[in-house]
Amino acid sequence: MSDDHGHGHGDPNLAHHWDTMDQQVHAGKFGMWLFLSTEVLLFAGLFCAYCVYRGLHPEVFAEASKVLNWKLGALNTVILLASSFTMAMGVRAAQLGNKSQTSLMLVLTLCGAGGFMVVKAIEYNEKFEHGTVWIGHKNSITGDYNYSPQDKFKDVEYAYPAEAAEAAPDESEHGDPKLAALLDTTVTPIEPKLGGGIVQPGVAPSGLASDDGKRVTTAPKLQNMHIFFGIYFVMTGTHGLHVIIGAIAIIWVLIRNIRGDFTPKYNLPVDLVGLYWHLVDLIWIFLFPLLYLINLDPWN
Amino acid sequence: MGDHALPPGDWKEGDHVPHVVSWQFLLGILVTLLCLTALTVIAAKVHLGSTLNVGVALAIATVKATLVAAFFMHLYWDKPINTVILLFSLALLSLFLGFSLLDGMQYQDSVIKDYAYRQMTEKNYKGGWDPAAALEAHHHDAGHGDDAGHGEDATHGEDDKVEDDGH
Amino acid sequence: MKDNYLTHSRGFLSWALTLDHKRIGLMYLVAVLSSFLVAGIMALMIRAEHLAPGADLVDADTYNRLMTLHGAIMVFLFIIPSIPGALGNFVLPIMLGAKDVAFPKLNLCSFYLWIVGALLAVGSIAAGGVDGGWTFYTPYSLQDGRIGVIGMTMGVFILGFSSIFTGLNFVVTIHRLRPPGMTWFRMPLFLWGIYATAILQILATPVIGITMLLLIAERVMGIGIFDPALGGDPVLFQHFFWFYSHPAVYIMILPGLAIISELIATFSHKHIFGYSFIAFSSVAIAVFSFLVWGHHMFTSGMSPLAAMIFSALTYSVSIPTAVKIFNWLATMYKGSISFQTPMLYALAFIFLFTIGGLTGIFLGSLSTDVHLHDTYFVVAHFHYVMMGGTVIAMLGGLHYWWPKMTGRMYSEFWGRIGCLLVFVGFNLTFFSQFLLGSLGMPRRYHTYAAEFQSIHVASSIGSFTLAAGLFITLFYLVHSLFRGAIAPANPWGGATLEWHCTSPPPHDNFSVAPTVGDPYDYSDLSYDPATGGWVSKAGAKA
Amino acid sequence: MSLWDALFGSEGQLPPKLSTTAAEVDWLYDYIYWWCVFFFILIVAVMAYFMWRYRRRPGHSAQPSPSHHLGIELIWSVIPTILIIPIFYWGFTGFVALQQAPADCYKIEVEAYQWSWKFRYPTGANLGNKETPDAPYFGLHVPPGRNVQVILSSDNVLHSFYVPNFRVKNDVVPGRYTSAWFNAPYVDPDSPEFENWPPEAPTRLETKNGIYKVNAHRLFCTEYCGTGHSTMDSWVFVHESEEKLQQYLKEANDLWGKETLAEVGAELYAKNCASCHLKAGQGVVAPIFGRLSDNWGKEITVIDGASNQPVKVTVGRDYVLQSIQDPGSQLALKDYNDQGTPWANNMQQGLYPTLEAESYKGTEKQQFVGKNGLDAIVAFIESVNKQEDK
Repeated sequence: MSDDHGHGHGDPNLAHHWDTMDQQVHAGKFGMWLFLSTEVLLFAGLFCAYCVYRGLHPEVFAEASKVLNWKLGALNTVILLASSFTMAMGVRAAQLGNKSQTSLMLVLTLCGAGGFMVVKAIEYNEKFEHGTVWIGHKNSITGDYNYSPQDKFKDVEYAYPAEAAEAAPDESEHGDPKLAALLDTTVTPIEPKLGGGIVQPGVAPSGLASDDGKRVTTAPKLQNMHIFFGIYFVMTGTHGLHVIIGAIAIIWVLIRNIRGDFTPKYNLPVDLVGLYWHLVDLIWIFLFPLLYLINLDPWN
Repeated sequence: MGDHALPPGDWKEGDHVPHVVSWQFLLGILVTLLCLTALTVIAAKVHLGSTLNVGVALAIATVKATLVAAFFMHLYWDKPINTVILLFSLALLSLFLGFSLLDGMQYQDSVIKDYAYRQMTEKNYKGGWDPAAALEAHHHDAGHGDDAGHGEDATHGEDDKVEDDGH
Repeated sequence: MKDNYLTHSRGFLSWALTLDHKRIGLMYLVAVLSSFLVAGIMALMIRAEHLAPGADLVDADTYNRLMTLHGAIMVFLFIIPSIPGALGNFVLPIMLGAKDVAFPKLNLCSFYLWIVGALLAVGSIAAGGVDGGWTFYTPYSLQDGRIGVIGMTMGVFILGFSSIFTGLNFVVTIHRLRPPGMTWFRMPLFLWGIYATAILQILATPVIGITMLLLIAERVMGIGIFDPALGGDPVLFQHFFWFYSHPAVYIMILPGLAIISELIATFSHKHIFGYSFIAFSSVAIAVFSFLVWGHHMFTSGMSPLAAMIFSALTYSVSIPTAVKIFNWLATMYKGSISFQTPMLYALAFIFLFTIGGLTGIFLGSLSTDVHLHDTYFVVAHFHYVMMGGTVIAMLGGLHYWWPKMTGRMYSEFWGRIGCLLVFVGFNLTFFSQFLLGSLGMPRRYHTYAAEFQSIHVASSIGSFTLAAGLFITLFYLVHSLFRGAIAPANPWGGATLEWHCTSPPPHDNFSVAPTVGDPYDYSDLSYDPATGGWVSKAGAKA
Repeated sequence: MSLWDALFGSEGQLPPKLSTTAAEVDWLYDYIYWWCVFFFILIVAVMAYFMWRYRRRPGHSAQPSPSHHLGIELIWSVIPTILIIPIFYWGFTGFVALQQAPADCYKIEVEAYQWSWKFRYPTGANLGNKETPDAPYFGLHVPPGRNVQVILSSDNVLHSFYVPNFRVKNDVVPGRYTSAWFNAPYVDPDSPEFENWPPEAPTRLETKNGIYKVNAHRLFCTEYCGTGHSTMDSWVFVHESEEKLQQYLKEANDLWGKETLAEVGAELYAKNCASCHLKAGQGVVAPIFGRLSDNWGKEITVIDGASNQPVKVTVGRDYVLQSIQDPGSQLALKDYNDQGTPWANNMQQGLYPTLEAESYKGTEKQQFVGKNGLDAIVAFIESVNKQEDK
């Protein structure tokens, strides 16, 4: 059924069980899309966890997301979008048989991947320094938490009011304005929402306000703040892992391209790696607003 | 929408003829995506209420994702089956999300609010002081020692302090 | 012997690095049957322990590990890859008229991922064992001292990708490698079943992957998503787990249903009844299976609203399943039924699977499920479906395609004896467990109350009978490899394409492009006593 | 019970039905059972007939028959669908009946541990699941013919509360309260229900002060919880009368001369709390607790420490326990407005968190009082007003 298509089997890139290159390419793309759908469903679990906990603790997400630096997030979005563009250009160049342009575009895409990971590393480092990380698991030997409430959460003091008084003086030393704002003991304006039969709407309850109408308290007492960071690290971590896998795949097609494997008739691997890379971008497009843009400060 | 000129080479029946998109078009998509990124930041800066903010952010993200999928990923020119696969996986995602969310929100009134807090902060919460045992020490009444099923004498040393505090 | 796929090339590497779907299928077969043997021995130890109420043979921790490993190995290492990985890999491209699956390298990769996953999962025994059941419910699986859980969940994650790659390969193969003439509605029903299974493998399995990753993250890092002590929600874990693991039940049973459709038609020598209803019922089961996962959680603290929705949706699965059984019976009507071993397994399947399916109604109904959930009733129910369904179908399929795979005929006499022992032993083992469960015996119990002993003993005796039947099967199959009669190309009178090529098939499957016709048209075939096989009348005349 | 009985539905297949809801469950079980028997016999009989009638034999070959028939296909798709609908409906209504406890329940708190149960009664009695030399009082004791609700909570992992004779089961989820309810009669041990009763089930409990006639029902844990999972069982004792139950609990609840948990709580309060927390009045340095007693069981508005929003809470055990252990989590608005007291003055100057140094959590007091002591104090706060009413 096949060998009469002589031109098909003349091509070393055409596997023996395919009749034509067209068939092989479409099958490859079809398979890749099926694989991408598994990736979508892999992230579905993470999005589900995100939605459930945001639904349960909206205030935690609103407060905790302020610790994230949206500017770095936006920078990473721009980097990934640009690298997606260079990847699309790379695929175009491969289709046209322009080997050197393909290499250039793939290298540019790799730079995007590297840049993304560098920015991500800066962000992670910041979180670790301030202890704004997941809660940590109880150590089975000592009974302590790996990231114990006393040590790692002292800067933010969401879940543990008892330590608030001790933690509060430290925050200025860390110099993170977001943290300072979160811990601020003087400037948070009262939200005129206190209702019920006891306090008139729009009027600050006498005990909650000092004379200048500012909230006087130590810290917002948010339990479960660590869940946001747990989800943040798992989501961005899994995504970061995909960036690394994508970068490795790009290196692989880059080597093959330099070796001269690709022609206008056969450039399927570039196309498939491109699809994978665009999916990485696609997921970040959703992660960025969901994690970084929950509760930005309004225009001043 | 893209140039449709055949790439160089002699093309025969059965070869895969790729769809080549012009670089101007791809650049245009990139610029649109960057504009939408700026827009989503601006939208987040305007407080519309959390539900509406999330809605706007997700709507913009969906538009961006559609642009990437349709043009960078060539779905627009591909066989429709690939789009079907993507949509099918998205449908399952929403099914999974919808049911889990529906159920998770339903039973929240039965959650013990300080359970995690207690577990994380109070190592001595369990097997702690027992009223019966302490009262036993307090009254020095040895005649009722048979209800020690839940007694733990680990805190007996503290009982003197109870008295000290009291007096 | 003529050149065939077994003799095409020689040497260890020609097997270890083969891209031939038939060889990969055979390697899969050996691998999954080995894990069946391991997990089966564990099951026998469990049954031996239950001969008496107290702790006699093993202590509680050992029992719990045996019970967990039995479940996990059977589910993840044996049943899920069994029919698609072993029989599907071997048969699917030939049935379709293709030379191979779409991505042969991915196929081999899938097999080696299975090996890695299996090593990790079984290696968890060395790391202190795993208990808690194959469901890994939090927060128990997060408690101190269960390092084995990490290895096991990592293994499950990798096995998931093995399963995804197999499914992906099959979907692309069926879409893109159908030869001219092989339209969708000329595909044998086995392919429809495998196709529906493959879709489930692709779309459901990633969720178990992320669930296992989150479980590992929770266990190692403590991220607070599933652990209530850190503010997480253990019921959410159950949603995650069952979103995959309910479709996984259909990943296990759909290929079994698919094999039975082939067996019933071939051995009745009559066109399958209601082809399109059987084909679409496979797809319908696949779609509905995504909507019903909550019925594993009726008593787990899920909200009554969700329980109601899931109970209603659960019944939707029963309809296409019933349709299949009725169609098989209608196929037998006015047929000419021969009772060779594969057909005996197919008939046993109808008997057992009917029981398994009907008892599911008790569990899908909310108020009766409250009493029966997490008792031996559930154990009996899913063994009737998984073992009485999938494993019996797999044995049927194995006997059916054994001549094609090995080129040898097994002993028909011992085949029937084995089938009978398996059937009797199985019913004794698991029907008594229905009674145990409805009387209130909870599952996963190391010791039990004395009043349950007589039924437990009956169940254990049944399991030893079942094991005897399976060992007999193992012995005569292995024996046939060396002493079996040479198999004809078409020993049963099947009309699908795999019977058009020689036994065993040549390396390239088809030297001449096969003519694709109706896969259930037996009118052209007649029995040829000279070769012991069936030949085409048209071909004989020519 | 014989195997023969087991062929005829729930009578032989299910344990005795000894709660008010069990009969409905059994009825549905039988309904499903007989439909299943019908379809099973139908399928197997048709299969067996075809096997014999159309067996391959000389002179017989497959006869032509249609390979599909839309009408038949639709019929056997639609008929099972119709049969399924009432099963779903009755299952659902029965489930709702099992889930929704009536209003007037006798409430018992059941806590699950690895691997034991603890039963806490309204009288303050606190019993384990097994009889030991140290704990002669054990088990879940319930009054006959009265709605009983068990409030389930878990210490650390999942468990499940299962009483086969009542057809009741619910998982015990850590971090949440779940519940189950039942209404069990006291049955004379000579009646036929006792024919197959397990021999080790006691029919009478002998204590040093009396003999109690009971029905003993097995209680199991049905959610895997570790090494001791299969030994995590107990008995549900249905007493012959509510008076005898109270007598038994009073015996079990013998708190070294105290009658009730509230009295124990009063003692603890006097020793640990009274120097700062008064019931009412001016001049106090810490919140008064009289309002809690006044408003017990009612809804009040508090400021949620997490969101700084007013929320409604019900004054009860949970709220008081939480407020003692985490004073900042829910702040009663009225406390702010107690003009003139040193406490309120501090509050208005934003100094209240500093008082945490003086508060309960993490202090020595926590070491003495512990969880059970807290319960006693809560019982005391609850009881203050009731005593005065009398």
